[in-house]
Amino acid sequence: MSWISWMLPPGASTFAGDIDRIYYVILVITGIAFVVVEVGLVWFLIKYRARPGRTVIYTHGNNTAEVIWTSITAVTVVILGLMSAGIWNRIKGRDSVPANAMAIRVNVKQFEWNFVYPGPDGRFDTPDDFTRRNQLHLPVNQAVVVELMSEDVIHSFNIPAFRIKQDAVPGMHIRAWFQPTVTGEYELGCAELCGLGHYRMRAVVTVHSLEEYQRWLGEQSPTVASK
Amino acid sequence: MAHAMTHASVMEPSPEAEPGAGVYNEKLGMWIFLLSEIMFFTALIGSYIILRFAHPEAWAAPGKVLNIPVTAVNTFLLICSSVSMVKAYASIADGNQKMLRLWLVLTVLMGATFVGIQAYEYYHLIEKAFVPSAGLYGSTFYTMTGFHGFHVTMGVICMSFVTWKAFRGRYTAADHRGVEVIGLYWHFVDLVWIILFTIVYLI
Amino acid sequence: MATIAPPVEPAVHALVDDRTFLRKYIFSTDHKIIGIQFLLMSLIFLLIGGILAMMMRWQLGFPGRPMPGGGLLPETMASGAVILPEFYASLVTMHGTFMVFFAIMPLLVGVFGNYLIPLKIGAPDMAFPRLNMASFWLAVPAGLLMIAGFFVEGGHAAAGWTGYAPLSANPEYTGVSAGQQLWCLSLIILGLSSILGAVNYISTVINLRAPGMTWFRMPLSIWSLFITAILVLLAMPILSGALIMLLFDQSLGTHFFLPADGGQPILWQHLFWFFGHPEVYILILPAMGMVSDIISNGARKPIFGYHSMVFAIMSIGFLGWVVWGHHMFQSGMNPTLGTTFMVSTMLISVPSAIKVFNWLGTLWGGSIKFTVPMLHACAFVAMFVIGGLSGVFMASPPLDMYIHDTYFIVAHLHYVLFGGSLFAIFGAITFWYPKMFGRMMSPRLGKLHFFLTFVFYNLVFFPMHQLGLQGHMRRIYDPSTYEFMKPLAGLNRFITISAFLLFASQLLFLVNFIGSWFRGRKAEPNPWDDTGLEWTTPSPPPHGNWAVTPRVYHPPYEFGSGRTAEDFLPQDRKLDTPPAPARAPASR
Amino acid sequence: MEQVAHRKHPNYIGVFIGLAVLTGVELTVAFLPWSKRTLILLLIFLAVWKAVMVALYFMHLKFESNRLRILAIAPLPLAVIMVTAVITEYVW
Repeated sequence: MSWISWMLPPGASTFAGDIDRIYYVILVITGIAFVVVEVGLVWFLIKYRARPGRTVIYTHGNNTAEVIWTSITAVTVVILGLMSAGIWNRIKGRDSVPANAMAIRVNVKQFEWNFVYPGPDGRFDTPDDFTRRNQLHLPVNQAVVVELMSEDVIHSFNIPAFRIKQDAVPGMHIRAWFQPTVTGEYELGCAELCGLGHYRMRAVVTVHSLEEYQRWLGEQSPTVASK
Repeated sequence: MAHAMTHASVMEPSPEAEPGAGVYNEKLGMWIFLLSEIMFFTALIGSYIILRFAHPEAWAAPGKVLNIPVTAVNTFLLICSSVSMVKAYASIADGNQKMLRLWLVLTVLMGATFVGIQAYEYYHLIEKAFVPSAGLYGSTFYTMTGFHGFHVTMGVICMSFVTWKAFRGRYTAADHRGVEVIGLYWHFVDLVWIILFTIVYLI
Repeated sequence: MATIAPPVEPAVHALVDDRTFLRKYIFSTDHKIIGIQFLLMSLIFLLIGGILAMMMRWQLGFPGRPMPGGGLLPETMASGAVILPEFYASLVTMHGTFMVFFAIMPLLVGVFGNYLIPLKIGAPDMAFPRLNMASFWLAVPAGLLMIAGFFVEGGHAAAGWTGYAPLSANPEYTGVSAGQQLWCLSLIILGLSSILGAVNYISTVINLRAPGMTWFRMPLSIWSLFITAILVLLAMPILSGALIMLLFDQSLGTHFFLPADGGQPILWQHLFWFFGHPEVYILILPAMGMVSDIISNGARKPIFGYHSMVFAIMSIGFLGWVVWGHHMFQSGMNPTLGTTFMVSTMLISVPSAIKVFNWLGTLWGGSIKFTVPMLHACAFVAMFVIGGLSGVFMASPPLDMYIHDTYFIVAHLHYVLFGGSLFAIFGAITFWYPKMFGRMMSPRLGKLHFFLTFVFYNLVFFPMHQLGLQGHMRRIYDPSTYEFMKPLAGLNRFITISAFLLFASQLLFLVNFIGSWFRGRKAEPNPWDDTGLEWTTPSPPPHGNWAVTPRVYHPPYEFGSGRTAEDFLPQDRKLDTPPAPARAPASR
Repeated sequence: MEQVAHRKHPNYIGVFIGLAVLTGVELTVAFLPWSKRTLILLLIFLAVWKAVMVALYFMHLKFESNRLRILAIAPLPLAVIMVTAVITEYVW
């Protein structure tokens, strides 16, 4: 049963390294805590089960023990917190979007993703903009910033292979960036319940090599953003 | 409430129990309920503050839409009702039944008038097309003042009950828990209005 | 038992009970009857929530296949016995709503808050018995309104139990209008009911403790119910306020959460989770407290680190208010705020860890009797550890970005709410059943129910971690839509079959609960040899509990001190010998 | 505590006059041609002043035990936390 696994599926963006690393660190730490506590629990349950003639150790507690386990826990979570904070700021911090990131507008509505490319002039709201529905094409190794705008309810831009997830909130203009590292086809899904069609709000993400992406770009004709 | 009967004094906590808050149950209960009310108005007033920070342009300057003179009269009325309430409490603490009844009736009347004036205010605002669906301004205005008005109405109803009991001579200098407890609620509602008047009408 | 001189004999005669049937059992003001009323009501809702979960599991395990019995559902819910997507959204919503608001919360707070608080602190009843009755009789119409939602046009609320706006605020987006409004209305009424209950619990604990029952002589169950009541008192009105605004958005055309006219969808999330996170602790703190009582009793020794347990409950109660943003890391919230919430979230794992270690410390060196309540309590500790540790994963915002809204979250919350709260509830019901009904529940059926539940429960929810790690999203009607979820179909089917078996195992509890009521063995006065005050009155206790107010001389968990002939020292028994000097003083 | 207050009540009419005067001041201040920020701060200060007077005298908090006073203001920090945290969404 290969799916009973604590491994994450292969990642395909620059975030995967950091996020997978913190995942495995937490997995090991919580795994140790899990084993210690559960083994201790079972061991105590067996060792101290009621038997004739057993007298209990009458105690109301031990302050040293309290201090030890409180501080071990506190120190561990502080370390985890510090590790997470750094990664968090690189990924979603206020000024985290790289300056050279390629912008794509994502207009979301029930139940489709519309990806607006700026076209050859590199600017939005010009006649050469073109829109692709439920198909996102990206060049490999290029930082991309998606500008999420929802027309109706909250949706969530979620590409598991890229480890990216960001809600698109109506009335807000949210930017989220990532950088694919492996060419191929990936799936993008909506992660926030958005109505009865939530489950089929799927798009395909194709990551091209740079040449291929240029070729694909050349084939696209400008269209008026489909409404 | 059998336990209450055994108390040496009903206005003091029971000597049969561990020392608690140092006040009798009904008063403690009302205070605890008021804490809950604080959080309820936090949800409404807090949302108002947050929305106003997000979209300051959605609010008109004071006096442009809302009728401040009428509400100022209403505010004054509510303060008067608060003082008459506290005078009712002071009267019965001294054992003065007559003054208790007088002050309570005055309080009920002023509370009812407050609600009436608010209804009049709503009526004229709706005539001017200022309705709950009129943007954030209308939404927050009607929700906050409406729920305050609802609290005043509830207060008037409960106070009428207390007044009825007062006329039947149920309160004495030794036991006037009902008067004190409804008073706490009434002053709290007044206190909320003081805040609302400022942030809704004057800012 | 010979050494005790309980003042119960005069009590039975002194407390004349001439109430009519209606006043005694239906519109009763007696906290014990109200507790049992809450128990019956919430068990019914637990069953309803379970049935909804089974339908959901069928669709996930066998997507698109006709559900057995699905032909009974109307065309608006299932077409040809196949569940429709819109009905699936209602199932998701209502399973969560029923379980959180109408099953677990009343089971913990309504039932045990009512039943245990006066009995364990030595009070004749609640501070406000009539308010208590009002609290129950508000909860009933709230539940009926919630059920009524299934039968209105457009179907029931379908925006998730969190009711995220604008999905919930504008009927256009879900096609649900009346159902969503009933949902709001029902929860507002339930909120009022909970607040009235909380006012009662808090006043009772503060003002009605029997002489000698100082703050630090209160059992941990009472401490946790007290702190929980404070959380209910302050959190429910926030939800009520938010729901009122949501209801107005739907029905009066206001714009609090609708972005069209400047409303803020994210404000709903802030308000909801500002209520919602304390709510999470409302759903676990009483369980922790009652488990502490049961574990100390089952291990026959005092609870380890009583004072640090109390401070842990208090700090959870406070920190619970400042962590709500961790539900919103990916919501577009200010990222700096996200970092702040990460810090507080990490911190709140410290008191939880303290509690777990103290339970282990209590078991250490004990003489453990594996009664049914004790089995459930130990399972609670084992499962809560898993739920707590899996929480560390999503406390890390970057990692949360990957597992947010996946089945990892579903696994986590069920490990806390089912593996945690529900095991504690089963244990607590078995433990206090003799007090409530004067009869014992069958230990044999109880053990069978426990083992089956424990096994199938883990088979259902543990693999959900794996689903989540592979990226399986929550609230997905048909997982086969996505290529990357297709390999998970087998696992989904496995979970579904386990879930059916888990559900079937609960029938044993139902049989045991109802059967023991009529045919159970008559319980002796103190069947678990416990120290609590509740065991010093007859079972079930008379109206008024005690004729003579009990007097408390000892801390709550005096097991195995060797100062009495038995291995326990009831809190109200006066001893001539002074306590051993080594003992920690129990002062306030 | 009530028994002590039995003989001598606080000067309720004095408090009432204070509240009425402060309301008058508020109504004047609201229309002064000062900057919006000053006005808001001033008005909120006046409102809080009035609210505290009501709580202290009419609700007798001034004459209650410290335990009850702490109880009465316990939820205010939570309210402040909620509002300030959410406001940072809009004001960084």
